[in-house]
Amino acid sequence: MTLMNMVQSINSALDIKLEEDPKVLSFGEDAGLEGGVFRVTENLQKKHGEERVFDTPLSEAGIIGSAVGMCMTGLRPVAEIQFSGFVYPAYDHIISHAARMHNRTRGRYDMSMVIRMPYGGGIKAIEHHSESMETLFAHVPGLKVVIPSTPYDAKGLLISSIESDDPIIYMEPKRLYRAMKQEVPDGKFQIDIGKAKIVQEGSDITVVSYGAMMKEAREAAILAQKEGYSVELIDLRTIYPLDRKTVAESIRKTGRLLSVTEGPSFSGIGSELVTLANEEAFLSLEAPPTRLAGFDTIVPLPKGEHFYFHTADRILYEVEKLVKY
Amino acid sequence: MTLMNMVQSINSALDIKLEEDPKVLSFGEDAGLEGGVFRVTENLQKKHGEERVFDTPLSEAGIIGSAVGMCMTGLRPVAEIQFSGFVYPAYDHIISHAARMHNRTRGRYDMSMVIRMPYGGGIKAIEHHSESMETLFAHVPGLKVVIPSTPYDAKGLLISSIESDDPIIYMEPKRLYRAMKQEVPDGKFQIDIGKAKIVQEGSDITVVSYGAMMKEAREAAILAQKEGYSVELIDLRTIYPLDRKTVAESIRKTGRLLSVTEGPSFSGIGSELVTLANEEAFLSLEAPPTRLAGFDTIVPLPKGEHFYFHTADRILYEVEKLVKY
Amino acid sequence: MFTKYHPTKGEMLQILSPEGKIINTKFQPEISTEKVLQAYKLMVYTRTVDLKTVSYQRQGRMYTYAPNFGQEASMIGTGFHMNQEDWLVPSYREMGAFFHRGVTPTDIWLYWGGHEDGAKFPKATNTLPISVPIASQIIHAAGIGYGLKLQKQKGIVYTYFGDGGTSEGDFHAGLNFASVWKAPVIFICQNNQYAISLRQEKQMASSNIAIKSLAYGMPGIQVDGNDFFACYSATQKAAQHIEEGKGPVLIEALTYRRGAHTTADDPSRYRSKEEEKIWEEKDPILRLKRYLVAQKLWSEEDDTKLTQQYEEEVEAEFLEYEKYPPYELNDVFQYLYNTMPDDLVKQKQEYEKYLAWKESRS
Amino acid sequence: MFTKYHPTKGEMLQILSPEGKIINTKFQPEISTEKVLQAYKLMVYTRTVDLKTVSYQRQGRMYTYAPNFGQEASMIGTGFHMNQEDWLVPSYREMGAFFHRGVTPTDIWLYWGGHEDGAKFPKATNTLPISVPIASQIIHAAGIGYGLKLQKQKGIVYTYFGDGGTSEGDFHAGLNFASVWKAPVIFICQNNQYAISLRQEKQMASSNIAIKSLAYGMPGIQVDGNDFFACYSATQKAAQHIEEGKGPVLIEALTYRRGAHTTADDPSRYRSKEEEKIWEEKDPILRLKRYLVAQKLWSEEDDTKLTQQYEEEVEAEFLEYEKYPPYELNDVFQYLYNTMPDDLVKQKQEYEKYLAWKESRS
Ligand SMILES: Cc1ncc(C[n+]2csc(CCOP(=O)(O)OP(=O)(O)O)c2C)c(N)n1
Ligand SMILES: Cc1ncc(C[n+]2csc(CCOP(=O)(O)OP(=O)(O)O)c2C)c(N)n1
Ligand SMILES: [Mg+2]
Ligand SMILES: [Mg+2]
Repeated sequence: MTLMNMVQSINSALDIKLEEDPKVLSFGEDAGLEGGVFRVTENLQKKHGEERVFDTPLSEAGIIGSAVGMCMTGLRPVAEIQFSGFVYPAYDHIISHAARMHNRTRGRYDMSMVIRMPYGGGIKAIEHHSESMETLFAHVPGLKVVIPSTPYDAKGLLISSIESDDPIIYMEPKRLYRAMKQEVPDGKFQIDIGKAKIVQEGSDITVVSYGAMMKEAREAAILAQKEGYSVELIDLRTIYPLDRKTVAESIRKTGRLLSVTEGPSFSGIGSELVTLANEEAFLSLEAPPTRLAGFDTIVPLPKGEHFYFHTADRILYEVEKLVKY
Repeated sequence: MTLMNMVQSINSALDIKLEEDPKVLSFGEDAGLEGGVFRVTENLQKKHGEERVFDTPLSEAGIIGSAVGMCMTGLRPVAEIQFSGFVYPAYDHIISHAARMHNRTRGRYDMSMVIRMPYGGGIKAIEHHSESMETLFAHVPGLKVVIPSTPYDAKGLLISSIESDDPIIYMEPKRLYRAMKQEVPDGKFQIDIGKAKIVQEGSDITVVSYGAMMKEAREAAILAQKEGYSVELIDLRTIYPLDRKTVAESIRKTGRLLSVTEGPSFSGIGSELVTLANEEAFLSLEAPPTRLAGFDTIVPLPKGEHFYFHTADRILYEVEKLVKY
Repeated sequence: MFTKYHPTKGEMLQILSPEGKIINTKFQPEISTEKVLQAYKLMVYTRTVDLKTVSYQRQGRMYTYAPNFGQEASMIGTGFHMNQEDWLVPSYREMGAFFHRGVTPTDIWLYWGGHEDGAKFPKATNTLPISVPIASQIIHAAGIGYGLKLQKQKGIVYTYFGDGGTSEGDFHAGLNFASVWKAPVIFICQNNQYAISLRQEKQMASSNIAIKSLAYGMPGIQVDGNDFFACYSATQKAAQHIEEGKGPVLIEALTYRRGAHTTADDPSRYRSKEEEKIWEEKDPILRLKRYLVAQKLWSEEDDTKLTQQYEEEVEAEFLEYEKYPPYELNDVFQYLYNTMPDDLVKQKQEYEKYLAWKESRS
Repeated sequence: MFTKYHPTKGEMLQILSPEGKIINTKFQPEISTEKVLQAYKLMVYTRTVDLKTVSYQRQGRMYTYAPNFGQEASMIGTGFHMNQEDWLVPSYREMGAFFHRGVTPTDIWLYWGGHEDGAKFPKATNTLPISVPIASQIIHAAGIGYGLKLQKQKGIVYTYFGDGGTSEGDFHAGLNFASVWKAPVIFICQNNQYAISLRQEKQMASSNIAIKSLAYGMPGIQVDGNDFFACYSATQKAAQHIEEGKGPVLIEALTYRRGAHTTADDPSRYRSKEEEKIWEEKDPILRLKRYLVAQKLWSEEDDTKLTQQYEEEVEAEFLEYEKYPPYELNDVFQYLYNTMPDDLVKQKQEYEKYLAWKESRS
């Protein structure tokens, strides 16, 4: 066990898999020599060589398109997109090929790739560096979408992702990269993809979140407790496939759902969670299952970003409304 | 008034706007000389000249990226993407620029463009020609998404779209291009963007749909009537911004919602509609607001596509379940 | 060869004249007579399948299909050079190259007949399925090339695309990545001069396509795409270049699609009968046949026999294909992921419930 | 000029040597002494603002900022040729070109200081905001060019991008569209030899960037990007070429980013002090100053005075900038659409309700 922040735990997961499996590669823009603009891949090139850990030319389509080809030769590429806001030039390769090749070839080719990308806001960055657009992947058949919220989970989930034969979109809440440290095993361990985690049990309301918003949600749960509301807090960890069972059981128990997500509201993951509540727990609902999502606006530049990102007290406000409904 | 199919009514809308406003352009792959692979732009080049109605080189990024530039010079480009399945190379320009330039420049540049694309299945086409991925646009702040279901609406909505100063994603249900004819005014008329249409009043259940699924929904409403269920049928026509008011009022009246959409289920427009029901009509709900959406799979090739697309009897089945709930 | 036919000079490599004469002995490829005959037969076979498939489509026994009539030398002249360990990364108009790898007409028909099983290729290895999003396969080729190089596996990647495909950003990224990586990839542009209705001059302002290689510091060459020998020869040289570790090569094979873009297309909207006539004279099969006949390696009689034999074989195979088992609900779901997620299990079950309900009412 | 310095020859246009001597009279641009002095002053002004902004960032008075120290000739030598009716379509490292158009340091600071108002440019016309997604602006430039041409408006589009930007598909599509359209666009690559940490050799395999023009049938030229005259001269020729209706041109200005990629970057991770030293010697401002001083058009004394004057001006303007009105909730919502949709009205109201609740509790 070592005290690690998320940058370190992701680095450790990559290091372990690069060490253990010669088929694993790690690459992206500035992800080799420099170790990535967030230093997530620091030292990996030195340790595992320039052929397996490398910088690519500046083309996201090139990065993901070539990862598709690499998978066909049996490799397990872990491709880094520098910021999730720059993934769109590669979007065609993700949606038209990575997500489809296995189905298209009736299982002949596994798209055994992980696409890592820092996402989300709160670091006072310029435009395109603060978005939380996981819905654009979760809505696409053929992908799996994983988002950790702690250093521990980040490592276990990334190892599982690299071992997955299906393509994984692995989104890293950049705001949490260095926000906290945690005891994380030095060696290999896994966390199942598709399994949510009940972070705190409670009886009045189910709060479901993931990624950077989990930090706020945890704080909100504490604030809520002080107000006398018992929150059951669930960290999805995997967005698709969604762990419907865990979430539904909780809602059936509490009768209330608040989802807390960062990205745009319209047709976001929050609306999927509300739908889940209706499909699986309609008769238990004591208040409208509710989403707290981002505005359907562009994320404001740093001077305005505090308006955009949910805070613990905003979550508390919503919890209170629902419990008092 | 002339009896027109949807291809003709869209052509007529383009013709009228090209005639009326020298700032309007129409272009795309094979959209000039050939008149488009579906002949939607037939004769427009002959009539309005090669400079305003033209073929572009084969690059969707080029098409939409240059449309962004054209808007800045005051033009009103109507860009055709040959099939919605090929829009992804342009996705970055849509999401990062078309949707954002107005906000980015604090209103200095209007993105007065329409991006037309045939979408959806049911024409026995090869891969990438059958998808219904409107969620990927509706979820993106800064865009408006319009989908007609009749020749009449197609014309009125397209004229409004071309006159809109905001960027419009205008998706054409290719399956309906020639599926029916309707009396359509020869001259100019408009249908407001953002307004749904109550196609049929009813009291037992609200069915909300749009695009190609409207045809099935209409048939289902007739089948339902025979079974004694009174369906209130709403055609959204605009996906974003959603006409929440019309939908909510209807649900409050009927107590039941079934949304019928073609594309993938997860976080789709159906889930947004279910959320709407919860947000706006929770206390009136007599059954779980429900979505009937596409499978979260790749649209099968023609031999299997009948499994994927909803039929009137599938809708009836869902209606019956909800009314009997 | 790459210096002599440097694309800035605007000269095209031609070895066999339209009359079937060798006009350029210097660059004749190393290929045995036997292999030339084999290739010729494959060209004839490919044309037979192509024309028959178009007619099946007209008879309503096949969905929309993209013919390749006229491009036989371009795809087979280049593709015939592939060895077992090589990779084929096609677009959708390389049927002859597919056959060379062991793909069968049944596979082809399954695909255009609307069944995913048409991408299984049970008899072919290292062969990618048809790629529909224009030019996207070019980057896959670069990635496969990297994979082979890294893992020290033998093999060259042959990737195909059209003249229209060169306009996509993916063309650019694919050639750039491969050139930086010195990946073992031959980029083959079947320049049939049209992208559906768009002529090459409106697609690009460069004098030819081969010249685009300069942007990637790789050799490029324009060859007569209706000349089997020119195609084969340039491919051979490209493969040598790669084997010497010098990285990828771009080949532009100038040809003509004699048929429609797809069976849904009407070429008379965008090109003239006269133009089609000119290219009929330059037909690649005719040309190679003239050569073989002149060399006494082949006769008109052999040709008639061969064509008839192929027609019968193909006909018989098509009847067999038409008995292919029906598509099942499970086929929609089972291959999306390695293990079916609960959501999909449930969606399938819901559908089955609906089917049962429907059944119960009828 | 485009023939003499054809990029296949690998020769770079240089007019002013690092010592400040004219070494190539043949291609000296037509520009008045007065204008050269103006340009020089703009270079010094740009550097002043740049260095000060870096220091404000260090003081915590500014968020992450992308300096342009060292690239003054490259951006001003080309951008100074812009007339009122021309268009600037920048990337993010063209501050000098921005200033030439009337953009103010306050605009720049607003942007890097995290406020959308930094893209309003109240004093500049035909000037696009900073474009963050690499190379995407290149296609916008092609579209603007088409718009100007179609509407018979005067004006040339000047678009900028980096060496890294040439790898994106958008570079390819932008140059291709512009060349097919013969659109009035000058494509200017500020080749500072690095894309963040990646050296040019790993970015591409072509011998230079100018040669990529051949893929689009347009002239391309590599110029010494630290030589104001070479930059200006090539731009002038490019503009002439366009005015003659011959379509777009690609200029590669070879330069060096002397500072960090952004204030968040540490160049010592990927380049040596020795290399930095070499480029210090080639500094564009130093070079032009040597020339001006040798020509008796300028003196060290003038220089000291000018720098001091600019420093004071900039300092004063920054203090003013810091009083900019605070960001309001409405700023998040009001500009997304021309008319705010109900959904946004509601989201804003919900937020206000929450604020009121929060207020009520404190
Ligand atoms: C990304 C993308 N855009 C558009 C299409 C529609 N489309 C299919 S074929 C074609 C033309 C291709 O021309 P070319 O590359 O020259 O190949 P050819 O068909 O001539 O062999 C187009 C535009 C597509 N398949 N993919
Ligand atoms: C599409 C996209 N991908 C990645 C990035 C992140 N990024 C910002 S600057 C940069 C390097 C750009 O290098 P170059 O084009 O040479 O311009 P320079 O910064 O040297 O001026 C990268 C990768 C981005 N902004 N956009
Ligand atoms: Mg073609
Ligand atoms: Mg650079």
